Amino acid sequence: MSHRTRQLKVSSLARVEGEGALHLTVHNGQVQRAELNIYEPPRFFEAFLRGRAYTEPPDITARICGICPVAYQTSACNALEQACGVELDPPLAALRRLLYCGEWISSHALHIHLLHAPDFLGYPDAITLAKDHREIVERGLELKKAGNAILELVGGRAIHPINVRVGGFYAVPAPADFVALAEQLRRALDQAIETVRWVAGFEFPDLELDHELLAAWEPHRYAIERGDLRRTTGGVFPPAEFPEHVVEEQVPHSTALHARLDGRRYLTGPLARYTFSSSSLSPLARQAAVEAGLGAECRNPFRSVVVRAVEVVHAVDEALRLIGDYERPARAFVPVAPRAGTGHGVSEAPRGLLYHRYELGEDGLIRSAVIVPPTAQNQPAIEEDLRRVAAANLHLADAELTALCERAIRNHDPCISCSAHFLELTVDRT
Amino acid sequence: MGKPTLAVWKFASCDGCQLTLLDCEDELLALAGEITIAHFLEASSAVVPGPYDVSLVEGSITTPADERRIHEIREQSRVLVAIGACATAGGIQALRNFADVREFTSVVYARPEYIDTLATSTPASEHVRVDFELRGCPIDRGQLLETLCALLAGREPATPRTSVCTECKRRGLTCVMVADGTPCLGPVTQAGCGALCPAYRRGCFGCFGPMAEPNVPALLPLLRARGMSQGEVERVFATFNVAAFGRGSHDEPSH
Amino acid sequence: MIPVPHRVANRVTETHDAVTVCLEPVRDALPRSRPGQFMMLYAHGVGEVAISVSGDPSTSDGTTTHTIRAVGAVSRALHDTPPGAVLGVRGPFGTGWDLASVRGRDLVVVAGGLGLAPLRPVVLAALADRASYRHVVLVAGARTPREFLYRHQLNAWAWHEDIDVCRTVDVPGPGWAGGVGFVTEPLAALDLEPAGTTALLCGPEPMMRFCARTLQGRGVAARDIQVSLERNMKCGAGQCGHCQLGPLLVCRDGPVVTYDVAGPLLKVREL
Amino acid sequence: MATVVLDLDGLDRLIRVLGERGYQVIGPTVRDDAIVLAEVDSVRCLPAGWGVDAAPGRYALRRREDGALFGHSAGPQSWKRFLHPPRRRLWSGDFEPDHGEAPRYAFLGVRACDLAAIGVLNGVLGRGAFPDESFARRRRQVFVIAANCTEPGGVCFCASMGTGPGATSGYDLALTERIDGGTHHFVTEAGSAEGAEVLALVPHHEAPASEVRAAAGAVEAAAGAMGRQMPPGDLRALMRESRESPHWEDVASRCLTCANCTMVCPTCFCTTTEDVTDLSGQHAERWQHWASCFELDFSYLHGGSVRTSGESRYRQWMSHKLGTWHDQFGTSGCVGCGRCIAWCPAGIDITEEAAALARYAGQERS
Ligand SMILES: Cc1cc2nc3c(=O)[nH]c(=O)nc-3n(C[C@H](O)[C@H](O)[C@H](O)COP(=O)(O)OP(=O)(O)OC[C@H]3O[C@@H](n4cnc5c(N)ncnc54)[C@H](O)[C@@H]3O)c2cc1C
Ligand code: SF4
Ligand code: SF4
Ligand code: SF4
Repeated sequence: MSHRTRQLKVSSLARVEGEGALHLTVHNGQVQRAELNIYEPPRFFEAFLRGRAYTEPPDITARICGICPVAYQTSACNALEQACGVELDPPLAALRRLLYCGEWISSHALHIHLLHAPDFLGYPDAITLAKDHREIVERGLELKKAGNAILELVGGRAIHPINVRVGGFYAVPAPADFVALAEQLRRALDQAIETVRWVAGFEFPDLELDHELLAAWEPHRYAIERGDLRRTTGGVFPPAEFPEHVVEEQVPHSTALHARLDGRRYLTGPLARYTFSSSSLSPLARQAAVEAGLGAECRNPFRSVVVRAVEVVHAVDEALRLIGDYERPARAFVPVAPRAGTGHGVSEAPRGLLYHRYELGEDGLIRSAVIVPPTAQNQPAIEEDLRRVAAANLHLADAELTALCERAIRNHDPCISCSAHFLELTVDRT
Repeated sequence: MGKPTLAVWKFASCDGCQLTLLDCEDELLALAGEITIAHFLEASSAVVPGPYDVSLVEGSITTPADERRIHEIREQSRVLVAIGACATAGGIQALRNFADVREFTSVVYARPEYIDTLATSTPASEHVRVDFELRGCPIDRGQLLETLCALLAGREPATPRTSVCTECKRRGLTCVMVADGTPCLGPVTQAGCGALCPAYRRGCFGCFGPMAEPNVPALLPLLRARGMSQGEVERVFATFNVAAFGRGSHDEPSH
Repeated sequence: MIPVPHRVANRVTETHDAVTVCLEPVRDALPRSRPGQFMMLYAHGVGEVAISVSGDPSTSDGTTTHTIRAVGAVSRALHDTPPGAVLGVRGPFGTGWDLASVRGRDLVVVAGGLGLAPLRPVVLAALADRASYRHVVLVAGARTPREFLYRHQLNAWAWHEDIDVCRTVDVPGPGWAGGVGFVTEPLAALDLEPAGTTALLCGPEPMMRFCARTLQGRGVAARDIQVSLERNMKCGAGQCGHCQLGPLLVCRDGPVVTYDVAGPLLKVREL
Repeated sequence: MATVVLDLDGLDRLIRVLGERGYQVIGPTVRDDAIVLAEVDSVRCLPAGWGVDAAPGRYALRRREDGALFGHSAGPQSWKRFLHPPRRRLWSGDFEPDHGEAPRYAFLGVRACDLAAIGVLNGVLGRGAFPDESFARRRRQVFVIAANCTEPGGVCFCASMGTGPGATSGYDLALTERIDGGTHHFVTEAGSAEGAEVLALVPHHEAPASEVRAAAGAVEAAAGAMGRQMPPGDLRALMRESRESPHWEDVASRCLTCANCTMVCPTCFCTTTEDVTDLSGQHAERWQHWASCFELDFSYLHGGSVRTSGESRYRQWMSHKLGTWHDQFGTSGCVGCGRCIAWCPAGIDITEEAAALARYAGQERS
């Protein structure tokens, strides 16, 4: 038999946030390398945060990612408030959670309808999908708009909100401002439930992953804007212990650092959250999950689209609850005086755990900053998924294998700008 | 004649400006009806080869490969619109222009030798001819739609180069500088956001970059009189549009 | 004030970037304009700009004629509008040339480039009522011979004994028989009776200032010099404020004003 | 009708009567640390007990010792925003004018300076060969309740502009607020037939001569208590003579060219237009919004702007207000409300700049 060498280059994996490439080497029917090659040019946020004031990270780190700026703002605030020894007034904390719900709804609706669903239905994008199923895409866009409406009202704008500050907000809405929004969210709740039903009907390739899971967790509610850290192999630890467990390392094929949990690959994101907190979902969300055939936990990454849809139901429901309970806080922010020290902050970005650490000087200037975004944490796990998906499907033709690999990546809604850009897939078969 | 084609390109950025296009929830499908979205990787895996009628360029040029790519994009584009502070001013990552990149790299990456990056972060206009610039970090959705509609109609997009204060006052907001003593960059910042920050009783921090002929030196004493330290004054100008505001904030030695 | 729809009835190419269009009302006609007045022309979805009336003032069929040079988005769109298509028109606005005061006197018309557009109606009016004037002189300048508006008409006038035509260009081409240089040169050489002369000027501001200075140097009184001014205009109706030049609202008090008024204002930098 | 007295209930009733007659009543209310104009439906909306400390570049609410409703000077907004809105559609589609139902406003608490400003605005937009229909209609339908000033603010100078502190004409009703020995009431006069008609529907009693005298006296005293004044002399001539004054450069070094002064000015009328189309390009509209001579593009001609320097833009503003307005519209463009002084972030004071110009001009003459 003659040796056949096939070089497959699929430039550009679309419908992910950012740019990177995938390198797959298959030798004698064995997957040798499966690398998610992230080459997004580095933007050096941690470097230039040094010397900035403790008040600045919410605005500055938001610019790391246009899709999950609230996650950055919130993790930054959590870390800085901890460093300065400040607790939010409960109504302000509730408002922060509401804002974050907006980001979950918007980001998840975007990923489900515009980025991920076309994979399951065989379309290149949502616009082509809309030619056949306009009402579905419109529903997705409306859902996304409802999330943005929360971001715009509470945060000022959907991308890089301007109303977030360490200690709270610059201005807080009046209860009357929420009337139209609540109306919109009630419609969104129905749309979110329909979305769960819709995605539950997709066909899911078999894949059970065995990654360790890590997510923020709170005892009695679905952790979103804060929490301790919970892992599969037992135990809960506070954000301040994150550096003891998670170590980042550099790999040659990526401008993103790879994180390992006690030396092992692990996964953060919807599957991890759901696995730990499914019992804390709102009744409506739980019911939707059951109807969609989800158990107490979910370990098939292709089904993450269902988990996201369930999380949208929860976020809309939660937003409505928070609005229902809303009373205008007595003050828009808790005054925060700087002090020397270190603070750690986590929150659950739509695509996974986002950790910030700041070391402040007495003058309130930042001495050092560390940011560990979800995609950097997930990169080893994504590569493992790729390896397994490729190994199990080597019989497929190049085009199909490529498409499947791309889907395996999109399962994790990677946010490459957070860590790094655009995927170019190269399969070397020797 | 076929439908005009639109391409969206990304350089060093947060993706927020191109996301603004997807945030046009009410217009997205109508837009797709009027133009062919020929290249928009964030949204579609279908790619139509160039040339393109309109290219939206997001992000700043930070690597030798970027430098080559922006020229290729220019050659393929009839109209090139730079969108956002990164593409129009180098963005926040242009802070490196005033620092030592090797040192920056070593702070973020343990093994800097893997990283291939230019010493500077520069706007598209430093490399190629740019037909329009949309300011903002991020850009404003209304301005993006106006620009697309204007380009389709052959009109000059209405993106005024005047101060944020004009929008602030048209909205009927009360000036935060005068009434609250809050430092505000509105008087030197280009309009376009709709005076967002003053609407939340926050001083403008200049994310739309300098307006036409700003009188920055005249603002500095006013900021200090409202409680900003010299360091704060310098930092507020040295953020999202650091390269555009330049070092104009240094009217006196800081020590 | 709402634009009134007009159809492009006729479109004549004047130069590489200028056309003359004749617009006929789709329904209602606008009031008749006087030489020197202007209209606001609107191109669908693109915008609206001030354009002088350049047609024959004796036409009474409700049409209005304009000469447009494509310099920006709106003027380009107007320039490119094909016959049959509809434009919006508001007007007429502003003061016209004061021809009544020229009766029995010498009339000197000086046009630079596109400045000939608002002056053509004056020449046509003077020729139609030739007996009312003594000498009638037209001095027209352009960058190159090919950039003269109304070339055939200029040629015809040049042969006409009722009017002296003097053409000058900055850059002559092969076979150019006219003058070379600034319009002030023929103006300086003109056989003038200063006290009995009225001059009408239109062209770039520096040109008008130099011409006025030349004429004044020769004894023509400032109030016997009329100029047509140009300022940014949004409404044409004296309400947008853009066209101010000191005390003048150019759209209302101008565009045609006498030089005793305009001269001192044009001297002030950035007024 | 003779001068009458309304008490707080009477004023409340007045607001309701106007509402019943189809007016949208606009009056002062407190929002965002300032007294702004908004719809009011009862006296409870009015800023009882709020006063204002205003100085160049500074404005702060202050608690008063009494419960006065009109004891504050001009706020950041003027009535201009209702008669000549900041943004308005001129027409759409096939040149369909955007008439709609013009709102019928009742303005409550219009100061004499602002009343004068409405008159000045009317001189620009309401008269002339091509009146602005939208403005003219709004203006015609407005019901004006003037509030005479008894307590000018720190940046007021209406007395030196001859526009206040008392309203003399152009109103339907005029109030003078009086708080005297535990009573809080309004000495009220009708200035039009409709004013009298409305007044008749509101509980009131005839004003004793002493009250009328006291009210007039308070207004008169206010004239002597202005925060500042324009320099005496012919301002129009001063502006003409000062076109080349070296002083403009000095102002320009402080002026941000931010345009706040023009936006808050109750008479600055300038606008610019915007043409818009939808994505299909089929539907077109034309909008108008406030513009300012401080904007670089304001004087744009093909190839560049006429007024690029800060000097020339500040000069245009001030010369127009105090000088060329007379040439164009037969009055001064400045009514002395002081808004441009308070709301200039740089605290540039038109009265001081006028005084400085006068000093320069004086030096030149001598
Ligand atoms: C009274 C008057 C008569 C005119 N007559 C003619 C004529 O007969 N033929 C002709 O071709 N042109 C004439 N112009 C000039 C014409 O109005 C401008 O060339 C045109 O406004 C340029 O607009 P634009 O959008 O094509 O160009 P841009 O340069 O893109 O202009 C943008 C905007 O600036 C303003 N603007 C720019 N240049 C001028 C200008 N020169 N005058 C006024 N506003 C300007 C307009 O508001 C325009 O919308 C006249 C101008 C005035 C004031
Ligand atoms: S708040 Fe800021 S933007 Fe608004 S008027 Fe004041 S200085 Fe200008
Ligand atoms: S001062 Fe300026 S903005 Fe105000 S009316 Fe005059 S020109 Fe217009
Ligand atoms: S005078 Fe003051 S308010 Fe007016 S433009 Fe200058 S700085 Fe702005």
